[in-house]
Amino acid sequence: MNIIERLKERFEVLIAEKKRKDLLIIETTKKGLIPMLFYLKEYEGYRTLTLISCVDWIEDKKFQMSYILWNFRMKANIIVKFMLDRENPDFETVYKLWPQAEAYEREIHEMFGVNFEGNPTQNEELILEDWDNIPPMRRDFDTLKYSMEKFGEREPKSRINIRKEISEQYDEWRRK
Amino acid sequence: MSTEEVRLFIGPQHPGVTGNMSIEVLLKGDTITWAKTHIGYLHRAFEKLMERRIFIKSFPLVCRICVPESDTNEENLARGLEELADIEIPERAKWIRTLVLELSRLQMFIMWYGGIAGSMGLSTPVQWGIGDRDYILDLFEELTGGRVYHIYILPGGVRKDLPEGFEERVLKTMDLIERRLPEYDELIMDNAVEQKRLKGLAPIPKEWVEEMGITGPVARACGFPYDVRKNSPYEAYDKLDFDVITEDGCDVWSMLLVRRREIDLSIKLIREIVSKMPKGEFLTRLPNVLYWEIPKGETYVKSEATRGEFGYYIFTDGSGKPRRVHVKGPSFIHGITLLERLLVGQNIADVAPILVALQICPPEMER
Amino acid sequence: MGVKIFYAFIALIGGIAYGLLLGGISRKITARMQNRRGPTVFQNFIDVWKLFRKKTAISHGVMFYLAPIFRLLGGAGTFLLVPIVVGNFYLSNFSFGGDLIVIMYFMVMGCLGMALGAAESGHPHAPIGVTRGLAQMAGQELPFIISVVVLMIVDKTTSVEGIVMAQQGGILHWHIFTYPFAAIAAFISLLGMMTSYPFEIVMAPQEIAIGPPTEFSSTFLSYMFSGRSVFAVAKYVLFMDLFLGGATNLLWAFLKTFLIFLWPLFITDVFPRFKLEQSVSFFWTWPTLIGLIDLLRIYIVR
Amino acid sequence: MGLKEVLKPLGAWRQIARKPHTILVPKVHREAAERYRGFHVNDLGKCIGCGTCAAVCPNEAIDMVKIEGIEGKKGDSGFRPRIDYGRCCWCGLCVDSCPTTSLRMTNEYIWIREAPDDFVYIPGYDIKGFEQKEKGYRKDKEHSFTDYHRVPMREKEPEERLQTFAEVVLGYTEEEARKEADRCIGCGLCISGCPDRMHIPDYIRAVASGEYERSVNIMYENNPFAELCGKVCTRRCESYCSLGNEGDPVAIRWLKRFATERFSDLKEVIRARKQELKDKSVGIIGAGPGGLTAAYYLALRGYKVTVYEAMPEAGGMTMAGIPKYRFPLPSLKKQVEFILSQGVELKTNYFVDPEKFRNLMEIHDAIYLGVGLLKPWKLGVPGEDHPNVIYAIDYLRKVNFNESVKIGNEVVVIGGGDVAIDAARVSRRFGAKVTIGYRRRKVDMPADREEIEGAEEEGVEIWEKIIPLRVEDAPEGRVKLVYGKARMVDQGPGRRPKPVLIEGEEYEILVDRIIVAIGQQADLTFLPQEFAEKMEVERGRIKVNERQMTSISGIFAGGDVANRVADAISAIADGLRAVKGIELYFQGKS
Amino acid sequence: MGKDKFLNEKPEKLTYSGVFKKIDNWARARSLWVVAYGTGCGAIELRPTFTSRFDAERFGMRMVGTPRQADVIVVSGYLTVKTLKRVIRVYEQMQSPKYVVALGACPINGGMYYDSYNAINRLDLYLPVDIWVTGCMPRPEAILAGFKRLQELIDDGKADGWKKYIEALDWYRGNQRKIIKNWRMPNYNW
Repeated sequence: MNIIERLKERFEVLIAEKKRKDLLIIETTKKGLIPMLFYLKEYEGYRTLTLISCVDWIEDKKFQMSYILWNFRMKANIIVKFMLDRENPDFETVYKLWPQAEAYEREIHEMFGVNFEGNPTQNEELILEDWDNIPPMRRDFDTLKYSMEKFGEREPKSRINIRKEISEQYDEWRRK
Repeated sequence: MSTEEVRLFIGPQHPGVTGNMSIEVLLKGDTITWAKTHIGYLHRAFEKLMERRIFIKSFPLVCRICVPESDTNEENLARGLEELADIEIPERAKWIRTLVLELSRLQMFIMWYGGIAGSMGLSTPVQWGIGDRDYILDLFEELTGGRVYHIYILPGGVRKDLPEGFEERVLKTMDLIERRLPEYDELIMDNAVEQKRLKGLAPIPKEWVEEMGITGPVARACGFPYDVRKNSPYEAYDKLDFDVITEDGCDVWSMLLVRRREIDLSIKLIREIVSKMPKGEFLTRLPNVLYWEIPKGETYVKSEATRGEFGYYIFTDGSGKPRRVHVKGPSFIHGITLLERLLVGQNIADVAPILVALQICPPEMER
Repeated sequence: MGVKIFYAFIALIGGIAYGLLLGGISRKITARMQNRRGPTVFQNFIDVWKLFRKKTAISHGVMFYLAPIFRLLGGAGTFLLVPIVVGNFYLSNFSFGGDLIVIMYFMVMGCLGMALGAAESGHPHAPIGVTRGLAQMAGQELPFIISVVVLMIVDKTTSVEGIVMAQQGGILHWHIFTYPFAAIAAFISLLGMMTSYPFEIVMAPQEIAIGPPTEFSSTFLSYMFSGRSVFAVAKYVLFMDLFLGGATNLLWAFLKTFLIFLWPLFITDVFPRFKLEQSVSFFWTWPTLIGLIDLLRIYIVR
Repeated sequence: MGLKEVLKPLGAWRQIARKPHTILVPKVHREAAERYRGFHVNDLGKCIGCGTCAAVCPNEAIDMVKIEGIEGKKGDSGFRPRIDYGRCCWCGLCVDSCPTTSLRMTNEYIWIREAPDDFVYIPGYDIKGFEQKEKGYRKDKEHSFTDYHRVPMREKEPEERLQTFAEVVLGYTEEEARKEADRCIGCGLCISGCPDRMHIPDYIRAVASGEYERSVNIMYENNPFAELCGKVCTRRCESYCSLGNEGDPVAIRWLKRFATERFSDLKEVIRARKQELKDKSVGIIGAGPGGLTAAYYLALRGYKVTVYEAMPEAGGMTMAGIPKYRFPLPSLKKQVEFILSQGVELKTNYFVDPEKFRNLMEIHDAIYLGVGLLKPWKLGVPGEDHPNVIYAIDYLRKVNFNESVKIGNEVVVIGGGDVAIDAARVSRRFGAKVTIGYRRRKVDMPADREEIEGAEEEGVEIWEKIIPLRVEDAPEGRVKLVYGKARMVDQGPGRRPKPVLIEGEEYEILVDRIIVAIGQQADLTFLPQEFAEKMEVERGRIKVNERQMTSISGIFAGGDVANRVADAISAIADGLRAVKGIELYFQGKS
Repeated sequence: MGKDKFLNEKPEKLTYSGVFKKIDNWARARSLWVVAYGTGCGAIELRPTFTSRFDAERFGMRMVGTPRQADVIVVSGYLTVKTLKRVIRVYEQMQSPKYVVALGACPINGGMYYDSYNAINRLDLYLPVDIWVTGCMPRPEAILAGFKRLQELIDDGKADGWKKYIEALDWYRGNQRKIIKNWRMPNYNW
């Protein structure tokens, strides 16, 4: 019985994909995540948390939370992910399982605005200082506009699409 | 002096920190009772910028993520995109990439080797180390056209072939460095003061390694044979003959030993790569890079940087731009989770050696 | 006496210049050791001039202003009390009987003044540096005092000139050969006094920025710089007088002080620094024990 | 900590005897490596202002600007890159993507200023002193972002071709087409070569990404004969392709052909919005590509359109003049039918004479003349009225309408245009031995290069510098062409050399037919007297303004009858232009 | 802890004149102390510049650990908002005359981070820069050439960015405060 079957037996597994020899991607639900992580850590040997990541699928109004674990003995990674509601991005911390989750969650809180209940330091500034806008890694934050407004540029670039300019130059007679 | 606690900021403008970062400590006498890492001084929002750029434009960006060791980033992103776009790269490209990666590791280790002495005020090896590293940068300049930022590894292979006679010059530089190494050893390894200060300094509890996700030489100094090059071989590493280096001391001295042996290993590997370098094509033709689109997918690729496991978590959504690239620098864990815990109980004088030993590179923590 | 003051002043200027020059030479030698060319040997003069002509726009109170003066005074005082060329009217400075005690007092005074001023500067690194400095001084003074006591006992004098006189009559009469253990203790202690590695724990750039003088700048820094230089020369001269038989003319003085100058340099470029407690415990064990050998010997011989 | 560890570090003092390895910069200038990515230089003459560098620059460091002394022309936008060294990151992507290899990098690296505004730089224009430096990062053409190699078009073997009138070109497969389309860097310079200003980069990009429907829709925005153009267009665009400067241009024509051929029923594909009906009507004389284009777009704009055609089939020259091995009939039918389905009324076999023309002027608010050139130019040599001297235009029409023509076994074609080649290749398909006689050299021939090559593959012989002198009758129903040789006289730069007869030399050739294909002229006899007087005619063509209106208001003209280029795409362009002219004319009138 | 004397009053305009002007400039040019603050990528090329291969100490330059004693601050590349705040503080703690050298493309016009929400685009809005060295990163040779140029300027008495800073302080402050939202610094700190 391989790990996918074992996981399917115990938890709700929406998608299970074997990406590489040493990389497995599992999608589960919000409710099933922490038990699954606990199970993977304690019983399957995925003892190391390598990364917590968040992706903004703004079209679906979802945040994808991914937890990458590493099994030292099997030499394999597993990505456990689930979709989080973008409007109410509340979740729980896994700080109790892995200490480094604290910093990762702090960063995600700052960059995406995901709220991790139980994380002691998530409201402290990690990277940004005196941030005055929506969390910057969200897709609807326009960094170019923000930069131009806040920092300006030496000689405003036309930002015209040169391709368009060229074709329109030749296109002139049609516009007449 | 009084027994009340003094709050002290080490950095960002401080000669002892390894880059632009800051450590806030509480001192009781000379002993640290609490520490907190402050980062964000170098945050340039790479991940956000990559989301706005087509794939090829990300390559000049990513090599700036870790300033002294840019190739790991390029290689990781290139490999990730190749995996997602299903591109097979030529054999020679793999070997050239491996050569570049090893050279890059070697130059970083040499700089580090001088730096660990420099962190305790011994400036002579610093001067030597950075000076000798420059000879490797000369090789890079010849190969890639850039000293520090190479933008050499692109999806599909590498950008240019090895110049004529490059292999000989690599070997010559290796000889030069090998000749110099005993002189470093005299000054660093065989130094009474150095040994007195580093042996037994800041021991890492072994159970932290797996728990916290400590990687690279730090993990190997704790006896964990964790090396991405061996565990999940990439490029041409599976065809090279080497063993994972481990030490069992868990302290800064063991980390020094691991890295010292890594230098020897790198030199050996570079010699091996040069001798086994296959002939042939070095770049497969990509689709038109201006309009290159990659189907939807996600992957996690990693490689062994000098500091530990460097990972790229890449999402594509079928458009010409990545949906999200999350860069996992080893320093993130080392510099925040591990450092904050490790500094407690240490002497203020040992902050600099510990920082250097963990090899914390601020730009990869905040990207 | 007026003439003497005048000549002492000349000697002081000369001492500062010699100190700066030695500093330049040490930078050059260090550079060569590090495979590079290094600055000109006169670089320190340029630095001091530049600093002197810079203005300070910041103050942390009176003690802050006084600290560099203390430092300079400590250096100058020590320098003016050690006879450079014994018996020479112009170059014996203000040495007098029993001056050895005063000299040691002066040597401490400079540091204490510095400590007070630095503590006033308000920078958190400064008091840490000061604490370290004071602890370090306590460490390095012990072996030095032991060896000085040895010399005082055997020569039955508390004047530097007396000690020099006692060493006349050939190279083997120098105390470095007659009382080698005391000399070793004193010379190790010199490393501490010269804040050379591995005992350079006061400034410690990688640890506490630059320690006590963190807030000092411009003119004050130039005073400190000159003070340090002349202090260094004073110590070289003192060690020459105590252990190398003093000098009978200027040429000898230059030669011997230069040799002594090479000693800390020889060590400083190849060792990293100790931690404070390592440094102090080192001073209190090895050099102290070595110094005690000679003291014991004297005691037994008597 | 033993004594050994105390003493060993002191061994480092050995270094003091070693010579320092310091490089004495700036006293010694240290040259950067051969490949160093230093400051840019640009060969302004070679640069075509395609803007690829600006498009690939990750930092918006490159702006395209107009600079003094460089005018835009066909195939050159007149823009040149201006680089902001406050933005540049010296990645060299611009160099690697420059299609002309004009932009490169030197190994110069020192640029120091006191003012922050002094870092904007137009390479090649602002002279900095390092322009001549040879070393530096250059593009390696085979290993760069630009693919200079065209996907070869598969064709039938010459022997096989001669058997039938089936299409010679086999067309791209989907994979080939996408690969070829992906080569396009999208600069848009090709648009400058297209008389119709088609949105070439857009539809090629659509092909590359597999959106063929979108691609065809883009084409139909200004060309309802996309498939026709995909097969027989003179493709001036390809000669301005920026990739063509250093390699093969993108096969724009074949890609168009590929996209349009995928759809058998255009009605389901083209989603053009029809505007509401208006109470104006337009009469179009001549159902050639130009006339039908005008008809199509006028119909889309809600006008009532009637097309009058003298021949039994619509299509004009594309129907009558282009041989079917290049342009099969079903393809034409498909396109014409689609146009007609938009509400265009077509009257075939309707030969307009002065009487009818007056009538048309009555019933229509505007008239568009797309009558083409029907009257062939004559050789102007004695004896050319011989029955065995035929005109290519008539010959091809007869072939296309399946009328019987006899050409015998040996044929000489006089002329060097596409019509001449067509006539020659058609004759080869009838089994004749064909020779083409042209008065200039082969390189001067106005015909399409690929057509000439195709003809030669099929065994057509091409004689250069032939000037016919007279035609003589020969026995057994044959005919003799007497000709002289020409020498080329240089006419100065930028002009074609002129052939001059070498006196005193005469050669002759005995053939069954002489096919004359030296061009056609307009036949305006259908115009009534009062109109013909007012109509300004210039060198055989009707003079029109930029909106295709003739000197008589309300009468528009286009196509071969009005322009000098005389190819399908120009006719289409004229038709499109006339639509706008007509619309404006109506607006002005009402 | 001592009280900072000038904390809340505007610094007076400092003038340096007198008979020693020439010697002063000569000495200043040959004794440039650089504050050891690697603000960006450029720090990686500053190391070779100041160590054995290129050895800037030949020209009397050296790294010092504290801004109080430094003459030059090298802004080595991009500046994030967070770092800019520190750099301004460091700059103001330096004693006049002081100079700013900007390395790389980023301080000139944003460089590759022109669209980043956290990196400034134009350094000249916030600090008076004397010398701009472009490159990404500038090689040690270029950095040395930049310092050499700075020395020439100082020799001629033309490097007076610090004077401009005092004269146009309000303008600079305005720009600085515009992007540093929470101004938790002393107003005047030199």
